[in-house]
Amino acid sequence: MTEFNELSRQFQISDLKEQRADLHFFHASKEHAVAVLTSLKEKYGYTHLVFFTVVDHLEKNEFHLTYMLHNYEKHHDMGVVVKIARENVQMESIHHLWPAAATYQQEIREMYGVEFPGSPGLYENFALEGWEDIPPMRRDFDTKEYSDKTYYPRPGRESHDPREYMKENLYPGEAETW
Amino acid sequence: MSDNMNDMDQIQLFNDQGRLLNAGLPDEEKALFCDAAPQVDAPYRGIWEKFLNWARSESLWILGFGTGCGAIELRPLMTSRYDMYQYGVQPRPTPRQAGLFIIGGYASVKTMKRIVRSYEQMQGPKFVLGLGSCTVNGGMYWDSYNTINRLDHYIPVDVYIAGCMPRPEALLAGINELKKLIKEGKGENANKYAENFEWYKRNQKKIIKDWNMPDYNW
Amino acid sequence: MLTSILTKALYTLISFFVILNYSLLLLGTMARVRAKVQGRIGQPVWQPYIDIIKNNARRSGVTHGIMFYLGPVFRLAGGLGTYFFIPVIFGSKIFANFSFSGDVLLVMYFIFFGQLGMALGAGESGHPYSPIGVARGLAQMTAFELPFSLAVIAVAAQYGSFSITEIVAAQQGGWQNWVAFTNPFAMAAGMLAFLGMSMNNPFSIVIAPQEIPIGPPTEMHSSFLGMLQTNRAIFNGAKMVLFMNLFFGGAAHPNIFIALGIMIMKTFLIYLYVVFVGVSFPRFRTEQSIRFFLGVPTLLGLIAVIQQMI
Amino acid sequence: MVKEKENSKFPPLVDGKSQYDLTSGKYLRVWQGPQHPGITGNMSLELTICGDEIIDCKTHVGYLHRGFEKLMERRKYIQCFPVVCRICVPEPDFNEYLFAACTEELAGIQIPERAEWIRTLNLEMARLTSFLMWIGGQAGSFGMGTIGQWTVTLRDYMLDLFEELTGGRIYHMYMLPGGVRADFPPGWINKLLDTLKTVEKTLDDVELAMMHNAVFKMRAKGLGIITPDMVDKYGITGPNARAAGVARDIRKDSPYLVYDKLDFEIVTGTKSDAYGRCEVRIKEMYQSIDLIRQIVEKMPKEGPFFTKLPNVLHWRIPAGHTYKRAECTRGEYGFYVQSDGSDKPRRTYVRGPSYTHAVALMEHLAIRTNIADTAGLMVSLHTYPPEIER
Repeated sequence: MTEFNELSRQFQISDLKEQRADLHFFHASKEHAVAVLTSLKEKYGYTHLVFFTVVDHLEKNEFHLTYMLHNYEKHHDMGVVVKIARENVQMESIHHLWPAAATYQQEIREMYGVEFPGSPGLYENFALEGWEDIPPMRRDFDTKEYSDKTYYPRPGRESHDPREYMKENLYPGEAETW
Repeated sequence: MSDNMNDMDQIQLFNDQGRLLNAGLPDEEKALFCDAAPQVDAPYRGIWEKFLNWARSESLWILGFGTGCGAIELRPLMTSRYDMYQYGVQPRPTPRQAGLFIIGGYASVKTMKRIVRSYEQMQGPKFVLGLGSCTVNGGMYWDSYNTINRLDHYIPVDVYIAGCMPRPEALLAGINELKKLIKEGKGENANKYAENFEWYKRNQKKIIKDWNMPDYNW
Repeated sequence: MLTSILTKALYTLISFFVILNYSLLLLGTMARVRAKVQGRIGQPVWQPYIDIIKNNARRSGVTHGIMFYLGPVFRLAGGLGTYFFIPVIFGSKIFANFSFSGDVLLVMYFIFFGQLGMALGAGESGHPYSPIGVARGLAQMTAFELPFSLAVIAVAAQYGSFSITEIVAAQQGGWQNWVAFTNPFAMAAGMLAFLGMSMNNPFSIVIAPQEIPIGPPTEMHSSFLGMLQTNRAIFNGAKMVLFMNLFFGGAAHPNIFIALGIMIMKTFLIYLYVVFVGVSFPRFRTEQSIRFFLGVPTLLGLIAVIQQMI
Repeated sequence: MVKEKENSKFPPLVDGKSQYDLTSGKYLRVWQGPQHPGITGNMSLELTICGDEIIDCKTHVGYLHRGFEKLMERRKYIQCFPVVCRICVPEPDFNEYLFAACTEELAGIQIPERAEWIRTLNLEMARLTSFLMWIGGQAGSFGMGTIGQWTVTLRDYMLDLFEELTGGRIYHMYMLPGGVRADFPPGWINKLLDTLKTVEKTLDDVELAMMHNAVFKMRAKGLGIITPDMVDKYGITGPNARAAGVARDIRKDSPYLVYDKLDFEIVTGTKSDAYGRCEVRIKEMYQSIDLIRQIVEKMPKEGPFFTKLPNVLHWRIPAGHTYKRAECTRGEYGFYVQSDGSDKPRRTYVRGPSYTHAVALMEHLAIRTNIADTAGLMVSLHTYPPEIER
């Protein structure tokens, strides 16, 4: 990856991983991430912001911000992963690079509570309205518990652990052979 | 009707004159909205009411509000394959003129607010058809944090059509069932809503946190 | 004196009864014609009746003020006024209505009157889409009124009369005497204006459901809507009878039933033409519609008038 | 958003935000949706209008938010599979394919060749079906209900084929990880070819009645022009970009499934206004019909269509993350799946093309258009709300 090698001379980036011939991921530090994105866009032709999202790693106490860029000349995807701590998360906004990014940032603010100072319309409602709990896409939010206590579940729905259920009811004699 | 009696005391709906408080509205807007609660409109009696019920059942106007993915089966129903017009069913763009509200599947909280608002703006007698399993018990989204599980806790439902997604034939069967109910004089859910107004309102206010509309949308 | 008043009242009632039922059935039939183009079966012919009964059977209604009440009333008054000053069947006492020597002018005024009344009522409903629809409707009406007036002036100049009865009388004696053939430019201008008047595509900009659902009657419901629907039928029938009288020789026969048959056939064809255009075109934008009416139809109307002056 | 500050029609700017004095009587704020027949799906536009002209547009989405991504975090991979297709109603197959493809890539499964052909066939049928729905909407948004009546019925005939093949009319749940669920029923191919003939015939009529219609041309030409330099700025993909002359098609650029074995050209237009986009989409419908015929001709007639999977109820997928994309009717559809080695996906992200089209782009294009054209503009971008908020 020539792009990666050239960029790594200037910026703190690491862990290049080839998923497919046309898809690479690497990690960038929080401070350099926007600069890396800018040079990928301006210098290396990754002009298309495919998506921007967050993966919650609760056990590591980290958010992985994932930017996916696409190069139309080489038909190549580049995923830039930025690890940041889960408390009071703030990240630089990229809406000046892609106007459409403001929508992604608005959604991420609502779903994960990541702040992007300066991003237009950041605090407006995106999908939720009047949400009072912790941001719902965080992994410590239990959607079933919330649903049970809020939405009057109709009695009669049970869920079984499939393995146990099959053992007991469907194939009582054969379970040991699995 | 009593499984959430505990919440009953938390929200106050009426003032001492029996008018609605409209607590969600800002003060300067309170004068703009009506503060009367809905009333029970008693049906006529005998053959006259039967005749009117026949007319109501043969001219069902659907509110043009695709609240969920079930709306996609309304298109085939409207067009030449199934052609609901021949059964006296047709879409109508405003809630004032519509009489039948088809809830097209799951209702997220944000949509629920609009559903309540549209439903209350419809003039009685009005009917609700819950389309899809997700209106019955949450269906595929039973554990989702943003979709309701039981539609009949928020607005009265006349007919449920189960399935995901129900076919247009199922919808037609549901409409026929509804027609039968209306002809038998059982389509009185608008009155049921007025009678159990407080119960419905409290259920609604439990999920709709930013209630910035009048308590009853005339 | 009293008997003559009573007879006249009876005749008026009969005339009203006939036009109401005929127009409602016509609406139902045309919905079926439209459905056939789209490959459907379509609603029953009597569906408009059920709709009106249902709307009047609604148990609750919300009002927004005095004008909101009066809007549909004005509209119905406009529709009835239009109808009651047009002689439906030439030479018949029952269907002569209240035709008098200047009735064309009065009818033209009544066509306008209902819309203005509705504008006031819709304005008070407070729904933002209602005034948008009203503004569109009035703008378009001003535009199609121009070719229509020119056509009427040309016809009036041709026969030297503002009385519909006299205009019809002058057209008797065979199809070659119809205005459609003696003054084709006036007919063309009038029929193009009629497209706009009947609010079908491409001139359905007032109630455009995809744009401003559904314009002025957005807030109208229950018996208000029932009244508007009744008016829609009567007004439609009245306009078609007017155009039949002005351009297609009216309906005249010694036998009243045959004369009614002629009337039904002619108005049916006039409406079919509107529906035919309606199903084949999308909708104009407001300014496109106005531009259309101020273009070719006005020109045709002018030619017709100039032709009469020479 | 405000393009011409000196134009007195636009309100003054204070701190970069335009100030509307709604009491001045000059501006009117109206909501188009969610209860509005002229809106696609369930979303709403907050329009500020001056006269008939829109001077500000704000898109509100989220009425259909079901939290799919959260729900998938608590479902096993095979349990996710009936959920994913519900993300997009008119063409659920792209969701199924992409989720299956991501899972297969992470688990290192190779699917049989015939399954790839069947998947391609299914995707092309879904494309045609979705376009048939769209074209009715496009004509209907300008008030021409007739076209919609014709094409929605055609779509129904296509849905019949789907039903016979997969058992489902709207949601097919056909492409599961490892291949497809069933082989063609006997005689199905002939039915497919017959239906294609009907579709082609009616499409000719539609083209004649719609694209050559003077009033339609007046309405659609010059509405919502997308210039090539906007394409990257707003992340525009699919027919919206191709109509602007930007020849980008994932089927051609980075071929997936068997698209490299099929013979087709990228359809491009010259001017991306509503009319240009219509032209491109209608050409793509014909192209889709052609592709289906090619697939039927070239595909292996016999062979396995499913590969053996481990017990899917406790199927653990090795840790890793990947992104797969496909060209759906509206543009680039993508799935990002991250696995942490457990039996449930840690994160699934769905990238729908409407995400950019309906929000940022719509807000930009709506300015200075007539309020009558909002519905037409919206449909001509071919947006679909559930894939925005999921």
